[in-house]
Amino acid sequence: MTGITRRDALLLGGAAMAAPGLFSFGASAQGGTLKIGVLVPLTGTHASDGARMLKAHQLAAKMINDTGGLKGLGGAKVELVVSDIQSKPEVSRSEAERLISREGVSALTGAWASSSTIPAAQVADRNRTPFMVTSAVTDAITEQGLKYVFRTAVKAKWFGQYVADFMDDMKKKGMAIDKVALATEDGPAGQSVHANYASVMPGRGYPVVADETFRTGSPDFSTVATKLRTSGADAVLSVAYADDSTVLLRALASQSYRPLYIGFGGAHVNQTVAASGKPAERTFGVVEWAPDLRKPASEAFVKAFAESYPGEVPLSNQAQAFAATYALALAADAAASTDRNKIRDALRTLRIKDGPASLLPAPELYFDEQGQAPATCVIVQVIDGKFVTVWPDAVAARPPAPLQG
Amino acid sequence: MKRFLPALVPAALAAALFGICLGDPYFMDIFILTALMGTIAVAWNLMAGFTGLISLGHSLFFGIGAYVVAYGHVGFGLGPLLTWPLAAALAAAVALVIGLLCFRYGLRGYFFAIATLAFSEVAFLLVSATPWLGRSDGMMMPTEDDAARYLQFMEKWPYGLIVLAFLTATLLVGQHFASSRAGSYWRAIRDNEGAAEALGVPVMRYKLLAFVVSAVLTAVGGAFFASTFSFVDPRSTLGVDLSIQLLVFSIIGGLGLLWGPLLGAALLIPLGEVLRTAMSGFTGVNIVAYSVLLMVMALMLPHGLGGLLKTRLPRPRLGARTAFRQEDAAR
Amino acid sequence: MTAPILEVRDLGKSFGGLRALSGVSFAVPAGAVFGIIGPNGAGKTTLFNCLSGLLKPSGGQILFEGRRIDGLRPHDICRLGLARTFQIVRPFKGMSVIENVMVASYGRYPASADAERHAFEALRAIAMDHLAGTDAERLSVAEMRRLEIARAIATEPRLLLLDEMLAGLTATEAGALCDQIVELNRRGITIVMVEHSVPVISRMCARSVVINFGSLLAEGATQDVLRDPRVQDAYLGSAAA
Amino acid sequence: MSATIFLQALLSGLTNGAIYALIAVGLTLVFGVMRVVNFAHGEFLMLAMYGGYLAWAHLGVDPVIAVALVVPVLLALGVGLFESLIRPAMKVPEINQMAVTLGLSLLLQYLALMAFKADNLLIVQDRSTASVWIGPVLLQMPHAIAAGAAAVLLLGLYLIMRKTDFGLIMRAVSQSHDGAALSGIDIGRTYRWAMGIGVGTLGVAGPLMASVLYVNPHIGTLFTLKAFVIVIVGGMGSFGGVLLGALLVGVAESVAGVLTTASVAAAVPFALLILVMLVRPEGLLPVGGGARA
Repeated sequence: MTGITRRDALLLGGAAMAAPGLFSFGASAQGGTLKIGVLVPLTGTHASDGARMLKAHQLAAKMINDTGGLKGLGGAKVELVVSDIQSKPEVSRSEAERLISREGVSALTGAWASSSTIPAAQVADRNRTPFMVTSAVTDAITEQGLKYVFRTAVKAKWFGQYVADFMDDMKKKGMAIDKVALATEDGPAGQSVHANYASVMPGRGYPVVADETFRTGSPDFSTVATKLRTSGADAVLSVAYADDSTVLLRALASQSYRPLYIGFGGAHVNQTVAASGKPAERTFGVVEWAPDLRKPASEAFVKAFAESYPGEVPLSNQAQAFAATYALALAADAAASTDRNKIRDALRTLRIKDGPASLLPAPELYFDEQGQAPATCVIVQVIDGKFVTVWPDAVAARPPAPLQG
Repeated sequence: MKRFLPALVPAALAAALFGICLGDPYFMDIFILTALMGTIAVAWNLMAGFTGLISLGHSLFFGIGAYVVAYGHVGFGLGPLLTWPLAAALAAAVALVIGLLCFRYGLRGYFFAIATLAFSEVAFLLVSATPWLGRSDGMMMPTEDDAARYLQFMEKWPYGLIVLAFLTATLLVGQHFASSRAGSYWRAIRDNEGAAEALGVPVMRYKLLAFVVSAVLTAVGGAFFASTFSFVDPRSTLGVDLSIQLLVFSIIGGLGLLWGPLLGAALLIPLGEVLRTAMSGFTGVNIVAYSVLLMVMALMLPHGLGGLLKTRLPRPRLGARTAFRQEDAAR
Repeated sequence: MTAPILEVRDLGKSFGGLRALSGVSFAVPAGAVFGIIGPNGAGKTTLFNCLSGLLKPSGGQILFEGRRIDGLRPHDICRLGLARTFQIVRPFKGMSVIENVMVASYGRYPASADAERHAFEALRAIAMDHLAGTDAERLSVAEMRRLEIARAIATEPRLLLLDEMLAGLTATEAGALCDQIVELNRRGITIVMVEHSVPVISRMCARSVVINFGSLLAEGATQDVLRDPRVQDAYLGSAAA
Repeated sequence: MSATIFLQALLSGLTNGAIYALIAVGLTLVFGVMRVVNFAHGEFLMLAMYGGYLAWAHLGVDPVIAVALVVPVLLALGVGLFESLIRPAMKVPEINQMAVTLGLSLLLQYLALMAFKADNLLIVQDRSTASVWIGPVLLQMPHAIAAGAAAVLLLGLYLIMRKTDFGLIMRAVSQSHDGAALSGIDIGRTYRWAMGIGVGTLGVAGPLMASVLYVNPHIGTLFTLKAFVIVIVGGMGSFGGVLLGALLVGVAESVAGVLTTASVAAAVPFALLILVMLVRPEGLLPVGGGARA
């Protein structure tokens, strides 16, 4: 209790010291728009991911505005304030600060990688501004008691269970899966999911017989591939960015080793991987969403996306970004306010069962008391050079194809 | 007191900027980042500009500061009162060991730069592999009820105040050394190590002094970073980028001056913000502009903007007193 | 003749397989101006580097005021009272003249004000005080040599090693500098000078040694040494100075 | 660790090492002759990789043949780099030189980002997944080609340095700038060609690396540091040193990767560098007995 009063005292002190009228900030008076700050890396190591995410955010805003805006706010439009965080945590943090205090956004969303998301989420929480996390999977984000942070992405610790469920199902269908091997990028892309796989798999009856790591950019994966092959594993679970995935898949193919290969997340289920030809054919990926998902909202999203960005097929993280933007808008709509606290409260009670924002595979989109959405995943497989949803049956486009073919 | 003018004037200017930024959290955020980076660059420059030892591994000390505070908090619930001094002590010890190794074999120039870089890369990779330090994902420090004890404030300005104090202290410490025997020895070592040694300068000891002072100040900066942002990760606290930034600030601001790097940071960080917002439609243009500026400055203005400014200022230092004596001698 | 201030016993130094000095022994009496003569590449500078601690001798002993100094670090030797200049001048280019000299005087006077006062005195002793505020890199060659000497005497040595301090100077400049050296010696500083010019050595130094191919060729009163036929042959014959 | 795994790690390490040598040899040439460290070396590799990719994607040229197209371009870039930036940079202090090449590294990355976007580009060929079995262990075809090219390139450079007048001049300049100038060598010209060849070697590395890995604007940064490590471990300016250093780094990394996690293994080359600097600062195979700055 003492802490709270002390903090309130500091808050008052800060307000008293603020130069009145010098700058306008705060989220109250914006007339007919809902300002949402979008933190995306448009330069630096994650530039290509950021550019993709932005398209989805913009599509969501466009769809809302084209259909009459936010009714609860008298037809207010959604305005995105986009900021390039340069793939750097410190830039992400200061841009969050700028969007909140300078641009007066009602809510924030973003910011791709966990390392960029966490500092921005903390800034948002300190400034009592809702922050909708789109793609970062680090468990801690929604486990540290941050009161203004929400997440459409799945926690890293949930993936192991999905993958095990899928393998159970494949076993029932007659596939021999007794032992698994892990191949992980030993850095920000892989470590947290790796920890989850390593702890979940043995308990589900899949002993881990090889546990290989690599650094991004390694030119040669022969040794990793040899160890995976000689371990006798029936399934290889990998966690890596698309670039390393392709090099690893080539190394496996050149040893003629074709296990049940399951890549991880949006970083793997990516055109670069599918385009790598034979090595990727019939490999799987576990991912939060896929474009061929059989769900009305999802199909509508893919169609709208193709219309806005001809020739492009959206990826899983883009669907999450789309849902994130939409959920913030719906919350403002429900609260009939652009006030940050009211939007936060509305997010807590929001339940989305249909409409464009229901495109993710879970039957219902809502945020629990920690701000976490109950996301589920799908399993996709590369069939004829394309990722196809093959599991769970409820949303699958077709059943899994045999590994050899 | 006059001796400390080169420290007090920039500190007073920084205090004035702090006052201006008080009303606006975004400006305050830029002020904090600028003051922090500028101060660490000043510390870095005590080695580079004053002693001629170019370290490309200073992120190691920044990281030590940041991680000691973060791990002390997450692992043991320790507050900054304990972890900040601990961070400084650990950095001093590490600098002493690395310095003893490098200087013993006379590593200089590019070789010293790359050796220090190697040490910081080893630290970066090992921290990335250490589960109890959060590996690549870093460590998030929880919000505490007893917030002030952990330097957790809702508002920005207390952090601004702390960093202002840190900046002032660093400048005073720097000026104390620069204007005394140590500074004279450092510059002698920078200009000609062999001659310095032959004139009775204990080269090893004074190189170590520069290294340790610089490392300790940098670690305090890292500790401040962790306390302020409640999040540390290897890339932002131990990465090469950070070390290179220090070099860039110093080059632009002026290597030969105590406050040169501060000037560099004060120009470049806000400029980066402006470029980023002004050119948000043209991805990457801001960095292209920034890198061209850096190259041109490094080639055209070897003494930096500070050097340019300084040639327009009267020379204080020892010249004045000596001039009087010259007149005496003439009579 | 007083007790020797410097004594070299059987000094040797080799680089890899190359013997730069071997079996060099001589003694320098306190208060003397002592000459070291030898053709280029004879090992004079190597000898100086050994004496001042920049090189570690491979064998033998060096005694300064009866105390062994071989193997000590250069700065320790300097603090003991043995200073040197370099043949190739090594000014601290980023500093003014007085700051250059203060680097040396700080060794005895840690406080800046004292160091500055003594540095100024050293400059005055070598008649450079009017240049105190000048940037060192703007000095002429002759001035840089005097700066070298000013810095050396600001360490308040009892023995000063001068390495070819006249090289590259005009006759007038050289003459003036020689007078100042004599004056320094009169104030009690023992001088050991390496010099290429025989006339200078014979004018200034009562005693000398001659080195050739890293070994001692002759030692004694300068006039006798110069008349030694081996010296005539090895040095004067070959160098034709 | 079974014998097969160990042999595989050894072979992988040697292959990686050969690839590293291909990248580092240009860096050591430039440093040996000019005493300038080029922090943008990796970015020139990146450009060469894009060159290889573009030749394959748009002209249908096999990466091995693309080398012939990319080398002249990189050679010209190297000469241009010398004339525009390095020549003036040699007149300013070392620290400013570092700032210049660091700035260039940033500039090239972001120009590439604007030109090619950030996506990874892949060269897909039949031989991308082909391989050769050597006893129980396996060598992937693109890697074998790159390693072979490294051997040829190093041998060629060695012969040029030993047997030609041009090589003699290079060696003279790297031994002593003043001495070479006194004997009438045009130093500026020698520097220009050293830089041209130093960067030009990346024209060999680029297309072959592109078929081993993938291309993106930031890929060069992965290799610049490693190339530094190799050059210093081997001895600045020494070709034999580069080969030895590169193989050592490759094998150490690869074998350590089998024994521990990849992050720890990635620290091994840096640890090796520190060890070499402390025990033998002139490098393992120094040129003319020592080249300390």
